[in-house]
Amino acid sequence: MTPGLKEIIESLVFISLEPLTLEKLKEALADFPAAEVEEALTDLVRSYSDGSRGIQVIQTGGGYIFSTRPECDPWVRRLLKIDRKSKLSGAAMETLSIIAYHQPITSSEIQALRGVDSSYTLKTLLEKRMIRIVGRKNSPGRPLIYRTTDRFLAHFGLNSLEDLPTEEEIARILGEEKTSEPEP
Amino acid sequence: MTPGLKEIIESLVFISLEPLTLEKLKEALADFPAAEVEEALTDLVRSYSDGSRGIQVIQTGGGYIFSTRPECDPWVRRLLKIDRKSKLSGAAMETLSIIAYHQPITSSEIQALRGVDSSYTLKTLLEKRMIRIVGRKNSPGRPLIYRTTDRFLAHFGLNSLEDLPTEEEIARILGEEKTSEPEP
Amino acid sequence: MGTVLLEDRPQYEVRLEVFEGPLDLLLFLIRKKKIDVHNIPIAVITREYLDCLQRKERINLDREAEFLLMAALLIHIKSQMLLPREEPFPEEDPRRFLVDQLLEYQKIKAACAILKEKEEEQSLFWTREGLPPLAEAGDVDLAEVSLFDLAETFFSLMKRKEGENFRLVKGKSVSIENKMKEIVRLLEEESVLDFLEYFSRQETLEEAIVSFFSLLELIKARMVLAIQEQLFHSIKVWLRKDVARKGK
Repeated sequence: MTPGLKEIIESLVFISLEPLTLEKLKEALADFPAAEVEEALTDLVRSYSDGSRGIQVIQTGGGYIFSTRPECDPWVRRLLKIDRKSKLSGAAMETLSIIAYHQPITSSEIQALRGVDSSYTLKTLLEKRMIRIVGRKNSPGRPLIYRTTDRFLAHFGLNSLEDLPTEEEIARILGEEKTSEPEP
Repeated sequence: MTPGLKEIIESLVFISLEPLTLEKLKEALADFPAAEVEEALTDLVRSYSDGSRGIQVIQTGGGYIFSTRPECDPWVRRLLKIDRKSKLSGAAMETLSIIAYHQPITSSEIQALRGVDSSYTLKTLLEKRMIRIVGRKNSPGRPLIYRTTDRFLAHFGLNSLEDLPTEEEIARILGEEKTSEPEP
Repeated sequence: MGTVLLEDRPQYEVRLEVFEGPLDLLLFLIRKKKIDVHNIPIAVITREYLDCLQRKERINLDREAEFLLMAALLIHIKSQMLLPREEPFPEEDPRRFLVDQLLEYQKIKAACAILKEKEEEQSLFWTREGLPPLAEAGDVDLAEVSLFDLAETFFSLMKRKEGENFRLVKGKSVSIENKMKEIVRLLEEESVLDFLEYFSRQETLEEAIVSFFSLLELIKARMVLAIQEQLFHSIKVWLRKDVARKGK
């Protein structure tokens, strides 16, 4: 079934990563009369505005985008939180990788390797039970020392820390250790 | 106006960039009975499937996600200024199929099945997040082992590994090939 | 239609590049000759296969070494088959391994054909790669991670550290002990050391990491005093007075 103009516009507003301007819309729909495009767009916005839907088309930043209905916010927020819990941020990855390869390690050693303060990330990793505190170091300030947990091993499918990929393996996979460079 | 369960689910599927699993959905909607959540979800999928819309909810990669309707593809591509969605190479397809059917599998097992060194292809597939390293094999050299990801499933519109082509489908293809002339 | 033409012309050209590997080429020849995979006339298929290789002016060893390997295997099987035997194939058919490999590869190729169609269908479905602004945009930083990511993160972090002047040099290993001695010696000579500067002066990544841990060891052993004045700023290292005295 050929889609109507309103449905095509719906798909375009949906796929657009920034507010879709009327201009851009008309450009993509050059095979339709401009007046019809405008009419179908108005139609689309109206069909979403009766409040019977979980999403809506709104006009913002000079264009049109889909957004969730504000009334759904509590659940949207909860889902995003769950999502965030199950994933690691880039910072968490960096910190976790340092702990994995250098344990036991203190917070300031991690900081020195990353070049940034990592206390927030450490807290997150502790909450996710990927790392644990195993004691204090016998050095000035007696800083806490961290290790990865069994949960960390399970998460990455490892039996022991010795199973971590070595630098050579990663280099080989990434193709950085070229043994014979083909001549151009 | 308080949104209904179906509308809430609509908003949750909408903000998910990766297929939203039923599990996660239920977790976010823990205040509703699980059976009702499932029912409302089915309802939502159905309400988008009558072809009267430019977007739809599809089940793929182990969860639910919004996508544009296939019929809108020409205009979507024009808006995004993309000639063609990038496809996997023949080598990538072979390697990926081998991993899909034989996982968990090591790099040398893949090589034995393909008859060609596949390290470059593995790298590409890792970068595309179609496969991942899941640990090491308990065999001499303790080689790394690979598995396919949910992203792989979604790329082919599969919902789970059980949706992979079956023995029967494969036999049918082979039967057809036997009766027709080969093509390199 | 083009395939019919192929059959009519014995001297058609087979371009190695169109095949994914030797198994792919073998399967093509087997189908062309309408041969039963379970009972391959090895002499015939070996000749066909070698013809294909010989027609090529130059074998690119980087990409096509596996084709030669298969040629060697075929010739080996052929010679095995020719050996005089008391009974036909008393133990095992020398073709057995190759046949199994071909059968499995054939299945994979068929699965690929089906998956290719699915990929084609799926390419018409567009999902979003990011959320438009507004709404409850989450952390863009978030990513699902694998073991590979973890390891890659670590090693690229190490490489990024203090610029690109690190080279991966093999065969030179440095011990923490030696590094510690070197640092102490430098401190005796210059009294203060800018550690980040020293760190980035290290020739190899390994050395840099070792020097870092050597410093930690020295601090732990209370032999040196290290102070980082501000976050991101350099670390200044001094020899502790008692140690310095002992050294003299």
